[in-house]
Amino acid sequence: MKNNTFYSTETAWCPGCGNFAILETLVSVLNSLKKEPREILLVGGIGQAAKLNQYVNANGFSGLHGRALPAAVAAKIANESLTVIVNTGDGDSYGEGGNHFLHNIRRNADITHFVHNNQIYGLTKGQPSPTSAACSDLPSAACNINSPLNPLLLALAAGATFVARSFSGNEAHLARIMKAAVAHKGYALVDILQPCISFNKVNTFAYYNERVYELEKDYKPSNREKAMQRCTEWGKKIPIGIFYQAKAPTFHERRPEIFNGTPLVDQAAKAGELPKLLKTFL
Amino acid sequence: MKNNTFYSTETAWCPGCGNFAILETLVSVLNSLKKEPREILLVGGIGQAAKLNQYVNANGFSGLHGRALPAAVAAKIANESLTVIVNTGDGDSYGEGGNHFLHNIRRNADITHFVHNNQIYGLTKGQPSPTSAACSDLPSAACNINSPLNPLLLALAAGATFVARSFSGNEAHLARIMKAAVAHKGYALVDILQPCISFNKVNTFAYYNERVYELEKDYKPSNREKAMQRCTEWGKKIPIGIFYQAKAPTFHERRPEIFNGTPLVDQAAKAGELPKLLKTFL
Amino acid sequence: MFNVLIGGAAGDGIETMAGILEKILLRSGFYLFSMRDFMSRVRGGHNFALIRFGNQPVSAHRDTLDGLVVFNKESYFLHKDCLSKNAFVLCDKSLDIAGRNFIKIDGKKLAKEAGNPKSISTVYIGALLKLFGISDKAAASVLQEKLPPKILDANIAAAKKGYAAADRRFSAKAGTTKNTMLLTGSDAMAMGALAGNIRFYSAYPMSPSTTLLEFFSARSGAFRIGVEQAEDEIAAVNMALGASYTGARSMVGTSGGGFALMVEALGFAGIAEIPIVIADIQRPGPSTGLPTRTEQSDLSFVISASQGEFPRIVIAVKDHADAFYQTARAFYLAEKYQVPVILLSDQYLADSAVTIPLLDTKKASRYGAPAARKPTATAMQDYLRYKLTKNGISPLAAPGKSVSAVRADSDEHDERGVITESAEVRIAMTDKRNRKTAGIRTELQEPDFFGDQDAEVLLVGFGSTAGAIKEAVEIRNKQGKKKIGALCFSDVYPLPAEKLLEHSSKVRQMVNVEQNSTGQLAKLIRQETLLPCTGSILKYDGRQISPDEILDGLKQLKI
Amino acid sequence: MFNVLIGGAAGDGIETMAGILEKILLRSGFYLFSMRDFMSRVRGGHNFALIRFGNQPVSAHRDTLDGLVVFNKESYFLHKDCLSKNAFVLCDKSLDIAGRNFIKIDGKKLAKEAGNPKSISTVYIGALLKLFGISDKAAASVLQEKLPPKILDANIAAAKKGYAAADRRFSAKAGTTKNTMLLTGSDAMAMGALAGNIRFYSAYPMSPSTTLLEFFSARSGAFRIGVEQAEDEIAAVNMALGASYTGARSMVGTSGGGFALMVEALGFAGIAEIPIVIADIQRPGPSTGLPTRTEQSDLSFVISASQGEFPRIVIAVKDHADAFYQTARAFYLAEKYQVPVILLSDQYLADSAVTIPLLDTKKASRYGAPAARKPTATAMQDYLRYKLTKNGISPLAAPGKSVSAVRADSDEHDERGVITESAEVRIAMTDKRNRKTAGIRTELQEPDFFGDQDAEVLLVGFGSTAGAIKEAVEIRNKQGKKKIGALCFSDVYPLPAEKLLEHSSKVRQMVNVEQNSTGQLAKLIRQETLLPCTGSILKYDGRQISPDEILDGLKQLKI
Ligand SMILES: Cc1ncc(C[n+]2csc(CCOP(=O)(O)OP(=O)(O)O)c2C)c(N)n1
Ligand SMILES: Cc1ncc(C[n+]2csc(CCOP(=O)(O)OP(=O)(O)O)c2C)c(N)n1
Ligand code: SF4
Ligand code: SF4
Ligand SMILES: [Mg+2]
Ligand SMILES: [Mg+2]
Repeated sequence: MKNNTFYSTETAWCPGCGNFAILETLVSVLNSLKKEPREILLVGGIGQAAKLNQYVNANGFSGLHGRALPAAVAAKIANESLTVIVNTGDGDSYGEGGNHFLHNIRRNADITHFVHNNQIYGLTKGQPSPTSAACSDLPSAACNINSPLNPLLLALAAGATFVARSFSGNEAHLARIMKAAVAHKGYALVDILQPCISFNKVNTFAYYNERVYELEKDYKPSNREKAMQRCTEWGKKIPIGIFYQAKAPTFHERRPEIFNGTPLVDQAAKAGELPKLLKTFL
Repeated sequence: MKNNTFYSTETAWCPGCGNFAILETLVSVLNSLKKEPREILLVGGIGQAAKLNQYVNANGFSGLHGRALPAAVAAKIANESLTVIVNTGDGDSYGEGGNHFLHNIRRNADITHFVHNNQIYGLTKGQPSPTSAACSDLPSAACNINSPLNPLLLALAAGATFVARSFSGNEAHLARIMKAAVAHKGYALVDILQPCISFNKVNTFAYYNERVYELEKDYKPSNREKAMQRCTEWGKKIPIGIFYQAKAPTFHERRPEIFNGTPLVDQAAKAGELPKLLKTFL
Repeated sequence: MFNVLIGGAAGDGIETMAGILEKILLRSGFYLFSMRDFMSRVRGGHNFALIRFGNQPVSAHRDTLDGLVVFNKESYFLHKDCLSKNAFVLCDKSLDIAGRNFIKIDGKKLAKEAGNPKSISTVYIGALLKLFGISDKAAASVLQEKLPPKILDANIAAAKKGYAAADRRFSAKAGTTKNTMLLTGSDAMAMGALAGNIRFYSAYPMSPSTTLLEFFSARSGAFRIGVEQAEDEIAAVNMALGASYTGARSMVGTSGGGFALMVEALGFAGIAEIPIVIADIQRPGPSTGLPTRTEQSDLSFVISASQGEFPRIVIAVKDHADAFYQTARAFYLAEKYQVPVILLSDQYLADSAVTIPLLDTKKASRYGAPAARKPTATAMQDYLRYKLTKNGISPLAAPGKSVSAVRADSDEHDERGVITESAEVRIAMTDKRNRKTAGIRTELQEPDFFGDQDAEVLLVGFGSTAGAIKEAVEIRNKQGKKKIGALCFSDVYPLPAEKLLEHSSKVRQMVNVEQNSTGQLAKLIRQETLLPCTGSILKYDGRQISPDEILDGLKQLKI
Repeated sequence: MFNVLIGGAAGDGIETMAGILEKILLRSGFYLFSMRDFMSRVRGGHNFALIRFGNQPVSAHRDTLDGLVVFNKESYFLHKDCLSKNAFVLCDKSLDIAGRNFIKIDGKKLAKEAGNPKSISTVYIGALLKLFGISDKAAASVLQEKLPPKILDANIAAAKKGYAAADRRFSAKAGTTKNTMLLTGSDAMAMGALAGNIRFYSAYPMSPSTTLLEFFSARSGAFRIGVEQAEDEIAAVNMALGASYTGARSMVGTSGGGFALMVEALGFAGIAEIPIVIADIQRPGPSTGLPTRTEQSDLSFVISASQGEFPRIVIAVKDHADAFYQTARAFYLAEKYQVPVILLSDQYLADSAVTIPLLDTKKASRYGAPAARKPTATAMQDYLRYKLTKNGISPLAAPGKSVSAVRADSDEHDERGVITESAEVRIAMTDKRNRKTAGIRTELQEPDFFGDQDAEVLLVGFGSTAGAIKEAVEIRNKQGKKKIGALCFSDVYPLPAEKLLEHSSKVRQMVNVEQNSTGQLAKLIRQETLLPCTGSILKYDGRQISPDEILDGLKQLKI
């Protein structure tokens, strides 16, 4: 067991779960980064997807259900030398954590967000999530009586600078997208279609395999309107790939008076700064 | 003081505040509905805008900061004979309440949501709200260092069935839009530009007056893509009007097994239903 | 009494198997108590069901096993130390474990022969019945109730094959159960809510409370309940408050972490005086803790949750029947006093199943009278929603039903419900709200007393440990040592103190028995009565305390 | 000592006027204490500032007024009953109120003559100085500090005109203030955080805590602090935990309603053992309550908030100097014991300004040593984040800084931080966490004792009432009645009980003085020590108790 490889350990997932491919692909992507485990921080909320960071040799923060993003963004704020990656579920990201999803897009901190979107609450045994298919479309035990959310469209509307979709059943594609997302400067969202074999009897491997196709080679991810159109395609055909990518100042770049390259955690107020301040109250 | 008019009482707003026009217009719209005060329920969170329901003779529910929508939707669920209207602020609706904003759009309950969008936290004296102008665009004491949200675009992306913008400085327009919103079957969002004369020194009456124009007479609010394009226009020109309207089953219509016209609150389980159920455990 | 444990991995179908076996036992005239021990995963790991049955009513699990059914080796090694001398171990032929009392069956083969390879656990059910000397005649009808028609015949055959494959080891005597129900604590609570005339339930999924959401969802049409899975717990509770404001009796269910998110709204219910019932099905904290296990460590939290001060009621349901009646009563108390009522249960109680006499809907029906929210005035200027009354209870009208407009406000307000900053009104409103506590005190149910009236030692406990405490007291008092007694609280806040003062004055020592690490009930008793517990029996490993462990605890305290 | 009140509507500029006047008094050698009473609105309504000053250090407001400045009639009628015999009332000529001691000035005219019609309040400042017999020589430099250059000259002229327009009524004697600061409780707390080496602050705006957010925002560059306005309080606290996990000393500030939303994360900090400082600046609840006023009713709430059990520290800061040192110490304690530390303050303390000796950064600096999070092992397999140690404190490494990977987990976990469901590990981890309390107890600061060592009556209080209690005790003990003493707690949970046990055993009666309606400190004392308070002086109208009211309370208790 070398401490510079991101080996993964035994998991508590169901055999056959789509999460395994995400874990393996992530480990391979991490290995390709040429960083040490201690330079990587994996953050999760609570759920089956969120367990991922427990299975990888890297720093791991398993916080509260729905609250992965604020913790991840703040860890990045405090120590910008860490590569911060969030792995968590659709319920965690878009349900309980919906408000943080919106507002952390606005922050554009340089982190990566992999949502294992199994369109269901897995760990709590099969309730509909915000992305579960509408009952009017695909009635099932855990369909969505309310209209489902399209997380990519939402991210685009909120101003995200990197918006992609991939599929756990296509590891090569997933690896490519993951690498691009980690490389992106700013907040990067990858919604990963991930079959839950135990509870989601609708959106199965077969369901996705039949529908998923890659965005055309000449698709240009620089047009937000186009991206909004394409990411709403969901039916007989489901496109995967990078829908949108744009350059925009990151959280850190927007605050040059605080961030000067040295992580905050390694800084301190200048000696004498506090006594000077106190004197202004005399 | 007749109890079938929606008279308004003394307020605690600053003289000159944009909220006054909203209050007056709302009272006139309520009067036009030919309903009694007891048939109307006004719901708010906490903030200057949220105080509105205290100034109108109608049922009033002043709940928690950010939590007006869940309470309003549930009141409608429990008693569908009430006309439920939410008046609250941009911070309340899109900041603290962001998650409820997303998910109540999905429910499409038949309520109306008037956001008094002064692009600032008024009651807490001038912090930036999610809609405050970006510091990179318009530096000011309370600008947004993060990128601002476009609430209309967000609502469209989340699947809202009525999305409009109006301006407190144009009462005729406001009244028209308000009426249409209340008449809409399902969740209706009206984002109302409302100058805060005390804390928002950027988005003033003059600022809006210069920029605001009505959507073209021949604009058709039935195209969501078009609506998404038009609602992002924000700069020298700011369009107001109904960007999008669509028919979709409401919360109640989606659950015909429960909602049969009689308000839930007036119903009870059939006599003998519980003993029958208990017997299944023998 | 017999005690049998069925252990295996998540996904082995233990839940289904235990459910079928329990119902067969019920139909065969047995009393039973059955608990669940599940890990936080969907497949793998180690889960078990523990079923105790016999010819006497039973209300707790015991540790010593008469039989052990294992689906894998791990389960055997985890439980073998609990086997009594005559106990058997039932498992598949293929498992390479062995011993004196092993009974090995070729489950796979028999299931296949029966026509469905997946019916292995039904083979075991048959074998178990035979081993305990119980007729298998109830099996077919129970299987019919529980299984889809497609696989029914094969499973009936599988049970028969299992029955034939084993030999009788024990002769279990059935009881005289008639009109006896078999239900879980969660079922009991949900049906209590139905008896309490629930009209609205909202929740966000969270173990071990999710069964409530599922129960209400499945029955929303028949029982006229608005049921909604909310986007988060904050939405759930604010929805319930919105619905309750209109006059619909409303409830939310969650566990500690979700309750934490409801704390702000709890105070809103307090100041706006909106009735609400909140069920906190406890699990071990802090935070995510042990999400599928049991604990009683939210007591201190829920009695003082939320900023500021307002009356509230906390009821820690003691057992399945209590869960039913108390839940119905919670709706009544919430409505009568216009306060939040918090029901404390826990994973042990919620997920365990027990046989109890048919619940009495007549008895519960006095709690279920529809909300008496009448228009109290004909014009707005006369209606005082927050009228200053002697008992602190103000007239509660429903919007739309009242000629008057009805206000609810999270800010301090005057009698009309209009925001105020007046010092006088503030004091008057605080006093008014606080006055409700006096009325609530008159409704309090004193704790149950078990044991010897001349006890030297008094055990105190609350909620789901009642069954184990009762049984421990009975066993102890037969042993001819120091006599003990016990008070088991269900109403716990405000704390009913009469019996406590009475009994504590007669005993030499008070000992708290709690499923937590700091003795939260003892703290509350000190705070309210200045009476100290000088010994503690505390368990906090996520597993429920048994009568045996209480007896052990007494020994360690040299009692 | 003199006591002057300036009252008017929101928008009348009372805050600015009081700020300038206070600074002039400071520079003229006076000690002062100044409080704010603001309504929850931006314009209109009724606000006031109450300034007490003289030649002795002062730490509480008093009720009786020597001077009253009013901007409108309402303000006069609201406060006239507090006027002492010789008090004056200063107002504009145009107000149609009159009386013996009225001093009317044509503020509008004078301001206009001075060159700025908006400088009316500066005219009053000049007049006030004259009325109290204070030289106006400090005025110009203070105005220069506080006002933009554009309007400076006009305001200096306005002060002069006001000075000339009034006659001397009193002869206030200045003190010997040297190196004396004038600052609010909020300033003091924020600077304590700076002394504690804060690196990260996140918050959502909420009165009366917003001043902290504004303070840190304005100084984030100079002091190297990551400051973020979060989308809600849940985000705020989870951000702070994420930052703290990396080694950055982190704090959040809020009031009760926001604290309620942080409760779930509090437990996460507890089980993951992530240091954090949470400031709850209390205001009257329940719920929105009286949002701009003061109360101490979150004590019971914060000591038991969140499901499950874990050690925490609660410090109720007593006064401005205490706010500084305790906040610095809070960071030290949070880091040393890896626990959440909750600072309780309130609107009264946060918004009131006082003169105190220059704060001692050397003294505070021992709390500010940078986090000693060192790599404790060179390879991952050797690093045990949650090592079971005697004192419960495990080695805390920072991710990225340690060669080892560092885990934080809201689930129960083993020594490495890996999720577990083992009963043994669960017990060991709970015990380990609970053991930290013993160490925390060794660090506790006993409450201050004021008054007579042979007192018959012992007052107990916590937090911001210390100043009023101290002054009440002094006054009473001069009156030759029953002697009284007082213990004022700052460290309040765990409760330091030594002095309490010592003093309570000597007195006949214990009386709790609290700014709430149920006596939360008395409850805590009962729970922890079994000592009862047999009398209570409670105030809960959103206004802070004064020494006078405490004396009244004693009279009512026949003490
Ligand atoms: C505050 C809170 N509410 C509820 C839960 C229970 N809970 C745990 S995981 C989960 C949802 C999991 O769904 P998702 O995020 O989609 O993850 P998955 O298991 O499907 O990968 C819920 C509701 C919790 N842990 N905390
Ligand atoms: C939980 C909670 N957090 C914070 C606050 C304080 N607060 C009251 S109103 C408000 C923001 C108001 O902004 P907005 O909703 O835009 O309303 P406006 O006053 O601008 O009309 C805040 C932060 C609160 N009352 N409750
Ligand atoms: S329940 Fe579903 S998501 Fe969870 S591990 Fe099993 S297959 Fe995967
Ligand atoms: S602060 Fe702004 S929003 Fe509030 S009342 Fe005044 S002008 Fe209106
Ligand atoms: Mg999921
Ligand atoms: Mg606003």
